[in-house]
Amino acid sequence: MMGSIIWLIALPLLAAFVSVVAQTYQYGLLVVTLLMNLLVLFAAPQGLTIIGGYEPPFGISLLFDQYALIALLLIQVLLLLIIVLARPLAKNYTPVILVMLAGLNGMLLTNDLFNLFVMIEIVSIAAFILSTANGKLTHTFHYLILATVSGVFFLLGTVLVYAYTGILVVQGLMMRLASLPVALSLIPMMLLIFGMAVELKLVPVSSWAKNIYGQANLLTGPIFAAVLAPAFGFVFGRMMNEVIVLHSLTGYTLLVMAISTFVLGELAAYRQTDLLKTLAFSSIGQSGLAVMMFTLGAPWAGILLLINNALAKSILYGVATGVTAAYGNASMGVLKGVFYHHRLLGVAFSLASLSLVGIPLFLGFFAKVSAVMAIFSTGLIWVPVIILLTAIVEGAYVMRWLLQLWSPAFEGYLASKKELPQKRNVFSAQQILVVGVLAVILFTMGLMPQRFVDALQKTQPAMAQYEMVGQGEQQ
Amino acid sequence: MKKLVSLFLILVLAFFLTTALDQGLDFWHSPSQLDAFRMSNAFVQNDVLGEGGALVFGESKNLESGSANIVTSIVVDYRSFDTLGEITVLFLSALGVGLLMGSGVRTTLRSGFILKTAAKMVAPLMLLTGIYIFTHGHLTPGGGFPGGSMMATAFLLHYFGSDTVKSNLKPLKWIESTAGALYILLGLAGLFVAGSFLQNFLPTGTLGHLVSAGIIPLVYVLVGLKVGSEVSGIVADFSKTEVVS
Amino acid sequence: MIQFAGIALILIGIYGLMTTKHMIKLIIALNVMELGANIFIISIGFVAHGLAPIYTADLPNQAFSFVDPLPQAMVLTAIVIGFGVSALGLVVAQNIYKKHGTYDLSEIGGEE
Amino acid sequence: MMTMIILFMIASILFAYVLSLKEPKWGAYATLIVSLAGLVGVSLLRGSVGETVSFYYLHFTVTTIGWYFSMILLTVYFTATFFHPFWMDQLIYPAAYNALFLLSLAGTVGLFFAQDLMTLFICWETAVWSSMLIVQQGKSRQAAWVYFVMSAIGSMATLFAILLTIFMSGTTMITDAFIYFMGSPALGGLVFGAFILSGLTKMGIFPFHVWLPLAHGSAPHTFSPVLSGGLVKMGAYIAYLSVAVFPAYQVFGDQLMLQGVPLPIYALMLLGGVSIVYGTLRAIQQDDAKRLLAYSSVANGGYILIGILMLDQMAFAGGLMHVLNHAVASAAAFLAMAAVAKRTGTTKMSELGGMIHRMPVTYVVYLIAIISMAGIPPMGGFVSKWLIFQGLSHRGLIFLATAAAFGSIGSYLYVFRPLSAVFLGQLAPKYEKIKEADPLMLIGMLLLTAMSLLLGIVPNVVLRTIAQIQIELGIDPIMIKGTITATQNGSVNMLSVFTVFGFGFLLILILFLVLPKSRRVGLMDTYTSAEFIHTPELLHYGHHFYAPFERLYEKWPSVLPLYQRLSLKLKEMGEWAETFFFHAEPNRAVFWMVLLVILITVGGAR
Amino acid sequence: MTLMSFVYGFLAILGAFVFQTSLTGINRKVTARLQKRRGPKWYQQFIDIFKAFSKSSITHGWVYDFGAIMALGGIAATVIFIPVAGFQSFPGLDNIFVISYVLAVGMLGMAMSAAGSGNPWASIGVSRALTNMLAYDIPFMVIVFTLIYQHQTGSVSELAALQQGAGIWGWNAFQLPLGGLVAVIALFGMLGKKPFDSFIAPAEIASGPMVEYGGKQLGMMFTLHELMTFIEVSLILNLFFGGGETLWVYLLKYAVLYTFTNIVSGVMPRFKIDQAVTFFYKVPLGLALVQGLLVIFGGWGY
Repeated sequence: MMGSIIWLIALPLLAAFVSVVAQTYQYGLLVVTLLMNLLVLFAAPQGLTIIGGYEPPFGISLLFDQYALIALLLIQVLLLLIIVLARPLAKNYTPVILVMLAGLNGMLLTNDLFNLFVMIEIVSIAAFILSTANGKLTHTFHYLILATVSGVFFLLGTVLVYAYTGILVVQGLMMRLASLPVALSLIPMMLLIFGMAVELKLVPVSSWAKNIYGQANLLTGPIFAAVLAPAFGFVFGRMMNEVIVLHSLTGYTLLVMAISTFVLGELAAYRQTDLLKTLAFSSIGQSGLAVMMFTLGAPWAGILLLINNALAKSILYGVATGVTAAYGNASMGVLKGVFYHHRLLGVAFSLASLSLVGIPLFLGFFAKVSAVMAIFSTGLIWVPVIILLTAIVEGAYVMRWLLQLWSPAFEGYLASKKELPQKRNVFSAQQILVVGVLAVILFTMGLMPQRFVDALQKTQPAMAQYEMVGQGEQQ
Repeated sequence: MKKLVSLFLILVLAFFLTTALDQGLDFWHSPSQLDAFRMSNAFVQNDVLGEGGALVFGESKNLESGSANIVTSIVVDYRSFDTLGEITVLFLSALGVGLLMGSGVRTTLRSGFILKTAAKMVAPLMLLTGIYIFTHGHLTPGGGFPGGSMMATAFLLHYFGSDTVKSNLKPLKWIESTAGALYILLGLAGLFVAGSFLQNFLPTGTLGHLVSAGIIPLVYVLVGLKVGSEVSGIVADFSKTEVVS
Repeated sequence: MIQFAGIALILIGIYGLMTTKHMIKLIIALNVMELGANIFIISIGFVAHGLAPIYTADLPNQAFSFVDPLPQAMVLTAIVIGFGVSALGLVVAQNIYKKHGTYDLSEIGGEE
Repeated sequence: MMTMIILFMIASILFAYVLSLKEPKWGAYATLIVSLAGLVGVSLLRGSVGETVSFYYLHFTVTTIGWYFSMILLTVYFTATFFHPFWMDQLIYPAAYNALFLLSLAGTVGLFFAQDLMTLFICWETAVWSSMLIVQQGKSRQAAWVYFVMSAIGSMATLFAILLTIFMSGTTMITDAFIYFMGSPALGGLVFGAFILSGLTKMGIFPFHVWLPLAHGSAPHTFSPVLSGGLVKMGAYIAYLSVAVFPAYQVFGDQLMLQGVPLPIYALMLLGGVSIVYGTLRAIQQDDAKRLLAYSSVANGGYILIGILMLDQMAFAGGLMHVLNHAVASAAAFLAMAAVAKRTGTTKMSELGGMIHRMPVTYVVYLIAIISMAGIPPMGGFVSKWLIFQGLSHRGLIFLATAAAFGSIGSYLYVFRPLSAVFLGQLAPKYEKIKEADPLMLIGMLLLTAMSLLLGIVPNVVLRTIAQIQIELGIDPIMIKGTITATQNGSVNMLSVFTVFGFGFLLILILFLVLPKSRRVGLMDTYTSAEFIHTPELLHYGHHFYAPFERLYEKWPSVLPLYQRLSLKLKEMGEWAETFFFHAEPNRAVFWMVLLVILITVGGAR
Repeated sequence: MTLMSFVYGFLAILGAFVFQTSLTGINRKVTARLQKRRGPKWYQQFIDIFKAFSKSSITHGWVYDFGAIMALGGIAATVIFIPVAGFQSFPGLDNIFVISYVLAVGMLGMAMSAAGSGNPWASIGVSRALTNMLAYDIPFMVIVFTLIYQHQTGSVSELAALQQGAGIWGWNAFQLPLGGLVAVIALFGMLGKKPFDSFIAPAEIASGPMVEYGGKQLGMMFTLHELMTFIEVSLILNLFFGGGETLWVYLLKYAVLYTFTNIVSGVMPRFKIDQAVTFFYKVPLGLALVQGLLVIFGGWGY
């Protein structure tokens, strides 16, 4: 009973309802909830949890497998660290974060398509509210409109799936859908894909991310980039694996969308002169890469990419927004050489950058390698070429920033301490500790990829049915 | 130009969408029976657990769900978890509105005589209707959401009609919070008593009786209260105005 | 035929989303679209000569056909979610109006 | 032994970092001791060829070629560390410098001992990014960036090749994996081209050379020798792998053969030839001594590439030996420039002059280094160039031979520039007071000088190892008899050459001493053809030394603008994407979505 | 390598010096006759050199002297490597590349010494000399490569011996006429004869490597010049004109070849240094490449 996975949703919700009236203890409730969630995560047995006493496909159930475990663990840990990092800001939004947590957990656990829609909406609305913390309401509005439109698409898709198959349970839905004629399953699949495209930041509809991510603060930046983005990625992975049947048309459209997201996102990031905007476009690009992996039937690589990106972005956004807040501006000129004053932050930032770019000895490298290897097995040799070429661009801008942030010197001269910017207070010791913990996690994961990959390997049974582009048609 | 292009696109989409959907939808052609493969059949028959049979209003007892209104069965029992999500959405948007409007002060809207008088007369009636709707949600059309909305309307009428209520919305928060928490606790009770979250652990009684369908009426009462308080809160927040300083 | 109404409303909503820049109108378009979606969902459960899925005293035995109750339940949820989003959208729009004095996105200039 | 060396390196990196935090100078001495220990440790590995060791997911094995390359690298690293203690106060992150220095050392040595392809790549990239972070502590961030980007181009291509190889062959072992491509020349061509690209970028072969002058020219003075003498040689190792371990000659066996060289390999050799010519011409133009030496590295990279790609008895041996010779000579030259820069604060040739009167030992170091670099006997550089020439003329690769000849003669021009402009000529009054380089620095430099000389007189010491490598590869080894080095079409006895040279020198020395003693006059007291000179020190001739020759090609386009244009194009594309797809306007995004929906619906309806 | 080798080597240097210096003296007369002058005595060149040796001198620091010694020492050593009519003091050291690179030691020494004098005009001269070298050496090297490819040996004496026995048509100059032409043109450049003498520029220009020399250093430079001429002419002689079966044939051919260059240069104008480069890269390099391609791909000369 106490070890039921349902606590992951019930507890945050309960805490959220309570926190509205118990405002003094809000923040404590949030932290305690997250810690309890971690406990639950380790105590809960894997398997199907029934809600309401009705077996699937009739009732709603929660599917807690290795895949969900990885996703949930990542999210609980990152969220915990982020709210500690951004404590003053998080205090104002505690109930929202709690509800969002419940939504995220529900989204990753649920085994019912319509319930998934509800959970996605919860998370989206929480995200709207959180994004108002940036203080740019037009961007929130933009995000809101797009996300709602895609939500309607998702809803329609869900309903059509129900109309054709008569069930809504996620696990094994693909089997039923694949047996439908193409003319029937095409439109619901398209609607489901577009229903997720906005949150996944795929290219034609990723315009919201530029400003929401690009003007983030210490709270929203890490939450959006390191919690929401991987969560939606994981959900998409689940969908690709269990629900969505790709026809050659939808498959290639999705693939092209993912590739262009990756390429255009990184190209746009390449030209930015604002640190947060750069990171925003980088997030867009990385999301495209992960989607590409899931589309091509390489969930493993997708998971690794998501984890790497989440960990790296939590550090990058944490440091970048902190530094931006302290120095007043995220432009290259202002932030030049700031890491001279903030060595630990700089080291964490550098580690995260190197991992993001996929440089060896860090997690990102193994993610990238498994991505490319997985694509080879689909026979699409040109896709790795695109990935690696874009990785050059990615490396280029990340390194440019890294060099600028570390070195206070002017071009053509040796650095001297006279040119350093005035030192400002960025983080308290506690916050620096959090960043350090994140960096240590990232670094350790890169050090022992084998151990880590073994753990991931257990996700394999659940992710057994690799679906390739166009396979839906053959059936 | 933009409008023309958009119109053109919409027309193209309309044409192809209807043809595409037309190809395969059975329901498009007015079926006389619910498709056999749909899981709703089991809901209608209360047959999910395999113990259903012919349901007779006022006679069938101890059904798995026990609500005469099948939609209510689904909303509050079979798919109660969705409803929990749903009220969470509402809760969230109330929170959001509250946060965004947090800087405003209470409205100084002056209520007229007609409003004041009418509110005094109509509001209690509406409140009563609302309560009726959600308590009978498992028997008749309606339920927590319409009932709650009606209660909210009644409250708002009262709110606009009276000057004393405007200054204190704290009880709304309490109702909202308590109702939500109780819903979850009810679900957890199901977990502890019957083994799964939100399980209908009370005896379901006879189909069609007021005291039947186990926790369904309880949940609907909670939902009604919560929705009522939240919707009231949202509208009340909307009427706040900016502090002019 | 009701599903055509649903599709038409969805398309009208999308048309609105594609053309207008007025925030309130955008939200209205969104609502129209949602409404269309809801109607479409209801239509999925359509059964010719079907009845509302409620057991009543008038229907003592099973000689009847109910329409599909599940889409109706889903619509109930969808409506509430739509309400929540609209409320939030409106309050955001109102706040923007307070700040910029206009509801027109093109006058505010989204790029910053 | 191997495990101990790895563990020792890891521990020492941390140790050096912590120590440097306390006191940068101690950390600098620590790098000296650590690299010496590494040198000794690796030299002991000579006997244990074939020994393998796994460390986590990294797998290493001792090979002769790996040992040879690591010894070269460690020598360069070791000698460069002699300079470290004097540069700590110029760096703003001395601790990071010391740690990264050792990390890049570990990376390069690991590269040479890598047993599987993943280890190879991991070590490669580690060396690249750690050295990149060192370069940025020099004068230019732009340079470090360009270095990284160019390296990334190469390493991404190599990563592609490595992963494709692993995927196709199912093994990661370097020695086994490439055999797969014996049967498939098309795929083999792709892998070969992609794999060698990192080697090309690293060696600074023609279109990829742009990073080299920038990075070498503006890296910290203590690190330029390592970059030029050490890290560039990693590229040579990749070239070696892609022609000797990758069965390139067999895979391309049915391609068009040019004088026994398959077309793809010949094309690469031509690139090598182009870089020789290009590097030479550009080196002649430079005013900054370090940039000049960097361009000379480009040219010498061309020699090494051509030599290694020949994979025969002579040129291959020459290429491998040139790796060592150029490493030693280039490191010595850069170190000498570093010593000058330490005293004067500049490496611009037009601002220096007459240093020989203040820093004679440094001058000698530089002199020996350039003699070796230009391939003049009796220094090491001659032997390797001679072997390459012999190989080229044996095969009759006339265009490459032309390029090689041009680079060889051209090198006289550019190596003489710094010699003349920095060390000879008028001594500016502001440098009147400077002193000779510190003794510790001199030790490091003189070690390299001694090596250059030794390599020239008894090259067979090294050629014996190279012959061993050739035997392992199954090609005719270079013939060694006593002090005679013999090839199919010629032989040379360097000891005799040196003796004869010494004899001639002795003879003339005696003549000189016998003749009446000369009177010492000042440098400013020169023949001026009846002009009255007010400020003789301004008459130091160091600017545009080869003006008439430079004028012939000063209008030639440079390669860097092409890359800049590419970068701009990418930015433009980014801007384009931003306007179309990332424009903050809900209408537009909805429009795109509708368009895609139509696309799919229409496609589905069809 | 015996003691006798060194004695022979010393004698070779001495012989080369005496022979070439006499020849230079004679050619001064030849040139004078071309210009309708009488010219100095044939031994005037000896007188000049010994006079310089005996005069008092100045020095501009140790590198000035060291460079001069290195230059003359290097050149002297190179003379030892040159096979004369099949005779070598140190057999097996006559690889063409060894000779041409040992020659560079002397060049470098001279350049170093000149630049070390501190006189900017000397440096200008050095820069011209090196540029000139870059110009003439490339075509020459291309031809040398061709020869080595054709005969598969890099030994000068072997290359010379291979041409003997077939009469005058066995010479490489006639076997590979384009190559021979290139070699002769390159010889003009090597010797610093007109039209490629702008780096020495005797008499007219006040800049040149030698501008700062006087006394014994000048004497050494003169000696160096004679020895270098001997090496260069011998090289061309051995590679393209069959060397010599006997010493006397060798010396005769040598005298003819040297006098020929002198006569031709006597009626030539002078290239500016950049013109010289352009010329060498246009005409002789092109010819050399054509010759090389004909040999390698066309099978010419087999």
